[in-house]
Amino acid sequence: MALLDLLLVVGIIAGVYSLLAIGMNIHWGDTGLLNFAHAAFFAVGAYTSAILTTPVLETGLLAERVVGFDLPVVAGIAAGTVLAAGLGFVIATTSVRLEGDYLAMVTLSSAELVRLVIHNEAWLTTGAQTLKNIPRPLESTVTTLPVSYDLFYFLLVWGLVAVTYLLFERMSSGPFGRVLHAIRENDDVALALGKDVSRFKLKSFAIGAGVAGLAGSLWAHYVYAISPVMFLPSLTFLIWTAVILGGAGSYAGAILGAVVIVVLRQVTRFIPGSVPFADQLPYIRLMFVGVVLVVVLYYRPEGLLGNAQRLQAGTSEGE
Amino acid sequence: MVLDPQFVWNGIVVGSIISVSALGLTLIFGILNFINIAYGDYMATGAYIAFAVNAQMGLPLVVAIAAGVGGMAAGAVLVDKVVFEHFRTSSPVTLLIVSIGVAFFIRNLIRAVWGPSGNFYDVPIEANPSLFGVRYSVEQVSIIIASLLLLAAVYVLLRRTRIGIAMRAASDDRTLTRIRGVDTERLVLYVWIAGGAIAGLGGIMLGLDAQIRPNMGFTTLIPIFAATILGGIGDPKGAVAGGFAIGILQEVSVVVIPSEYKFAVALAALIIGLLLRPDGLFGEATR
Amino acid sequence: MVDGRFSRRQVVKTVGVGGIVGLAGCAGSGGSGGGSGDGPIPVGTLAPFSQGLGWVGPNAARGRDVALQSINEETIMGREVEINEQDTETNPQAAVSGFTTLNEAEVVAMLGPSSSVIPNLFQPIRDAQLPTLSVSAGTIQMDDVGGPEEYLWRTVPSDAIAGRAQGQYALSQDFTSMAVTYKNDKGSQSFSASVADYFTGQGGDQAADVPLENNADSYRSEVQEIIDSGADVISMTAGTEVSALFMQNYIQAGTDIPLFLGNDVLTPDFIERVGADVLAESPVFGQAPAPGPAFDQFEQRHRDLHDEAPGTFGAAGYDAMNLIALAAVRGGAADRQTITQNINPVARPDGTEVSTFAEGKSELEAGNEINYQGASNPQNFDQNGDPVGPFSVLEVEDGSWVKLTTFSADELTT
Amino acid sequence: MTLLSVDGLRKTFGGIVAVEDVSFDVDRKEIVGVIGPNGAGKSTTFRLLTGFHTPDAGRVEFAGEDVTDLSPDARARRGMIRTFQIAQELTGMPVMQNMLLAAQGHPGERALTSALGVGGTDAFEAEQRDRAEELLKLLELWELRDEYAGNLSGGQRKLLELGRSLMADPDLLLLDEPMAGVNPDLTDRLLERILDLRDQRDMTFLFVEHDIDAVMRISDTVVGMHNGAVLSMGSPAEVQSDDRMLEAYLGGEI
Repeated sequence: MALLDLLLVVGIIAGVYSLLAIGMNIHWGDTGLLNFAHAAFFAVGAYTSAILTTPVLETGLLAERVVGFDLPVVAGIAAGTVLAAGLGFVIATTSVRLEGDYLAMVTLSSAELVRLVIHNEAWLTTGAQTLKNIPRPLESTVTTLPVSYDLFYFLLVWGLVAVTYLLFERMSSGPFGRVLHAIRENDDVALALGKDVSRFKLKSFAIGAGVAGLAGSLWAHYVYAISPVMFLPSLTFLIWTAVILGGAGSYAGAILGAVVIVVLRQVTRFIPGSVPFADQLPYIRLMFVGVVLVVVLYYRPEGLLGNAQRLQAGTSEGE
Repeated sequence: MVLDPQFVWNGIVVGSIISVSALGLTLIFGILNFINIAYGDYMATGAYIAFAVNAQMGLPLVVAIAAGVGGMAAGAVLVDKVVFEHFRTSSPVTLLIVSIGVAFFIRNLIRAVWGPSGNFYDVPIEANPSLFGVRYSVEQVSIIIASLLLLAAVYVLLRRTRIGIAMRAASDDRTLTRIRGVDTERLVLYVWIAGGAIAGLGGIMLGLDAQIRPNMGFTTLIPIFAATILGGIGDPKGAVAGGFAIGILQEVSVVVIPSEYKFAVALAALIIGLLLRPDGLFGEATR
Repeated sequence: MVDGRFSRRQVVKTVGVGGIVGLAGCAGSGGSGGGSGDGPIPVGTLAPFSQGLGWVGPNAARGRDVALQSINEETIMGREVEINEQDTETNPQAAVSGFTTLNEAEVVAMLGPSSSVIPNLFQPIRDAQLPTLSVSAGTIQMDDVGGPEEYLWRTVPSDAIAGRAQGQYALSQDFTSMAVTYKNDKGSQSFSASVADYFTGQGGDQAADVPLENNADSYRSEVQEIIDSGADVISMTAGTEVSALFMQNYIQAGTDIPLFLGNDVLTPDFIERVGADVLAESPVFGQAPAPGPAFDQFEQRHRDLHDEAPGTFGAAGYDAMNLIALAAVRGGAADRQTITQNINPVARPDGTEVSTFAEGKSELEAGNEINYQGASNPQNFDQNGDPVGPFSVLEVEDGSWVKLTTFSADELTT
Repeated sequence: MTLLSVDGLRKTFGGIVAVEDVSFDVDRKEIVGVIGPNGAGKSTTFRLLTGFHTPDAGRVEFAGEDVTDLSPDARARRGMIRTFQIAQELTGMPVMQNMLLAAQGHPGERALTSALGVGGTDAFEAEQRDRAEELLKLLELWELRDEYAGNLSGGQRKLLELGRSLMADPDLLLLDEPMAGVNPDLTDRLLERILDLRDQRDMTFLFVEHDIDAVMRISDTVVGMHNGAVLSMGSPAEVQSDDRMLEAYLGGEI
């Protein structure tokens, strides 16, 4: 039983990461946009949903949050998704015309600004203190059923992953995705063929950010409590690794990459404390992430499930 | 509210550190044409090598600084040989992502070797002397002098030496230099040596003025990028001016905005700078 | 540091060897823990071993291992304790998977996590009915949570009590205007808010409220801001890293405004970092739970085992481990329910006072009740599982923290 | 009837005048060739016409509408489609996808309709596939429809780019050195194709070209440029016999 519980928890985390990776894949894999603000979209989804679905808490000296709405969880999740998409839209509006690596710097900075605001505007977010008592959806109903809550949530998260996957896969292989791919390949061609490139980039950014927001909401409603330390830039980089590992441009790859990353993290938890360098394990694990990123980019730039032919096309002859 | 001159002095010190660091970053960018996210971790590595020599082995600080600067110059070349060299033909964006992997590796290697918490150099902590109501420390004065000397040296290097002139030419147009017969691979080597050494020095300065932490470089990266971009990326002169501007703005900002938003100054400067003046303060950027 | 870690590992390793035999016995038993069988008793440690609070876990674990050494010599009903250590990375996501991993490993009790992640675990701990003793969470968010019904205790006192000690001492020195500055994180905010609340509640003035951003390169501007505020005393709360940098900037600023430090830095490590001489010369004070009756012998054994003095939360880790083991002995079974029901009985008054596992075990086996007197604290839990004990105000003298005065538990709770 | 009207275009880069007072008109169904030696301002003019540069002064009118400040994509949507000097096929997309991308007014290019496949997306897509099939067969690229465009030969890319432009069903096709790097055999076929298109589809052409022979063979009007200004304009014969043009070429080439 307990092992099943563990698998479910790991599965839920993997599902949430998969959603993040799906969002990142429409940015990078489909549109070629460097987004380093993913942690911020995740945070906005989580905080929006948490603030909307909790009442104002009177807890004395700390947590002087004066905003809270006690709305149903569904409303919170919907709002979290929409607001994250909105933030994606705003960030993109300012910077979508910038060249790739500049966009990276602006998005990274924007994400840090968002985190700074969450950290310091305690009236809204409880600040550095943990925003707690976040309700779990349908908890009272599920407890009357013969399934554990984790199983219910696992199915909920992976159901949403499946729906999102199907929608994004269709979007990517349809005419909309075709324009995104054209932008990824060459902005000027898309422009010359009458595509409003900025608009498509904005949409791509907002849609991907929205999915990250959905992931944030789902996570917040599972873990009871959230705090700003959950949304550091390293989360963004981890999702990047997942997308590159799985294969940029492939949604199945994005999901696989996220699952691999989460499972690897979990597996290393079983390493007993007696092995050499066990104290350094958390750091060795992250060093390993760095190595994976570089090695994949060198030996298998298309990732596990990406399209190698696409990457190679045109490279042999050059311009 | 009256502006305490102490804030301005603090800003000049921070500005010196940012300027030096931004200079190294911009040199690397000029030649290799990608944003090296691992640069902050180069800084930290330089600082830690010096820490090992100074505080752990007990050698004088001067020796430690030389070791940190030299060690990081060698380190930058090593990283290039092991990693970046294999991506020479990749797009700037791929290189940026590669550098994230490098950054992850270096930062956590530092944590594994020296532990996650902060350290100080073996420098006595004492009350600073004051002049006209402004307190200054010997380290701070040394930092400012060292940064000015370095900036002057780099200026001379770029203007007067053959290799420097080649660097500038390459930074303006890499293919052109290749056509004219400059050995770009050798140029790349020199740039990593110079960039690594400057990163190491920047890290040591930061460690001297503040604290040596594994993520010290990464957290300073945004002000450094802000300075580089404000100054026009790839433009050494602009990077220095941008560095002082960001440093002073950041420290003085506590007079008007809550100090918890001090970091936002660099973030905002970066965003606004990119949007309004993508070509930098002096408008002679390469792109 | 490196030496100390190594020896800790050795202890765990020796235990681990004995553990292999028992693994089969643990598997297959119900959800309430591997209490049956003759194999080692699995006990979890869920603490930050990396990232922001990465120093907390190792400190507490070293203290725990001091207790573990004698527990495994004496044994709990013939069984040893085997530790399963999980890193929270100071991050709720890692904490949740770490907790689930421990639950899956069927640990019978857990030395608990820090303030930053504990709200994520209130409910999971209740659901798993896994007795948890936090060894570092001082947050006042936990003041009204805990006790056997919630399977939750802590072996460090609430910040509310510590804040009172600092506030009372400041008032007793006739300070009227206090600047409050703190690392801008959960734990430090909690402590700082308690100090300020008590100080202003007793008629003092709050001159400034200056958060210290983590990862800053200097706090000079913040120090200057505080000096400019005209406060006659500063209350500064942060972990070792931020405190050390703040102290450096404070000393460099050459100010003579007295400075109170938070709980977390009253360690030899901090003195070593900042320098014994400067700390002795500067008007710097701190307060800490007056060491429990067992502190001296704990400290000596800690030095013997690890070649270093205990760090912050070391004694709390020691106490938590002893309490878990004693509860199992008193209840006669090493399972979650038994331990939960027996923590309060072995910790609270009425009973022979004991301060080591060996003493406690022999008293219990003789059929006597015990009252464990800890190293960090007497560990007399209130109804919310919080320890109540005296607090001392200290200053640095000859390279170590020396007691100036002590406030009794009564003075601090009424 | 004038389709494109260019009036007094001027563009400077960092104080250097690239184009000065360029004016000419293009009538419907006309084929206009712009020639001139290196640095004559052909490419800048081309970029000003297609919206990839904005002029410092002057005016561009298309079908009676002022398009001077419109973005490239907005001009394209009005029926001005351009090609690139070096064929910009989208290497990582199959030939067919390159073609379909050019379809104008695709209802499926909205995110939601694309994801859900509603709003007539599928019908429109099928229709466009038929058109693309017809064009690809005409250009002898049909067999390669599923090949990544990056794997095509240079000539095939050129044809693909032309085909892609035709998918957009332009009123005015702006060709940037369409003959560059093309073998004589293919040049002939391209020229034929252009004449056919003009006659059968009522299309108008403006092209910038180095290959003077090609220009002279099919253009109705030739615009000769030198040093950023229009030096000579008229029928191919007139421009060819203009001494100033000869001088410009000789001066430029030596």
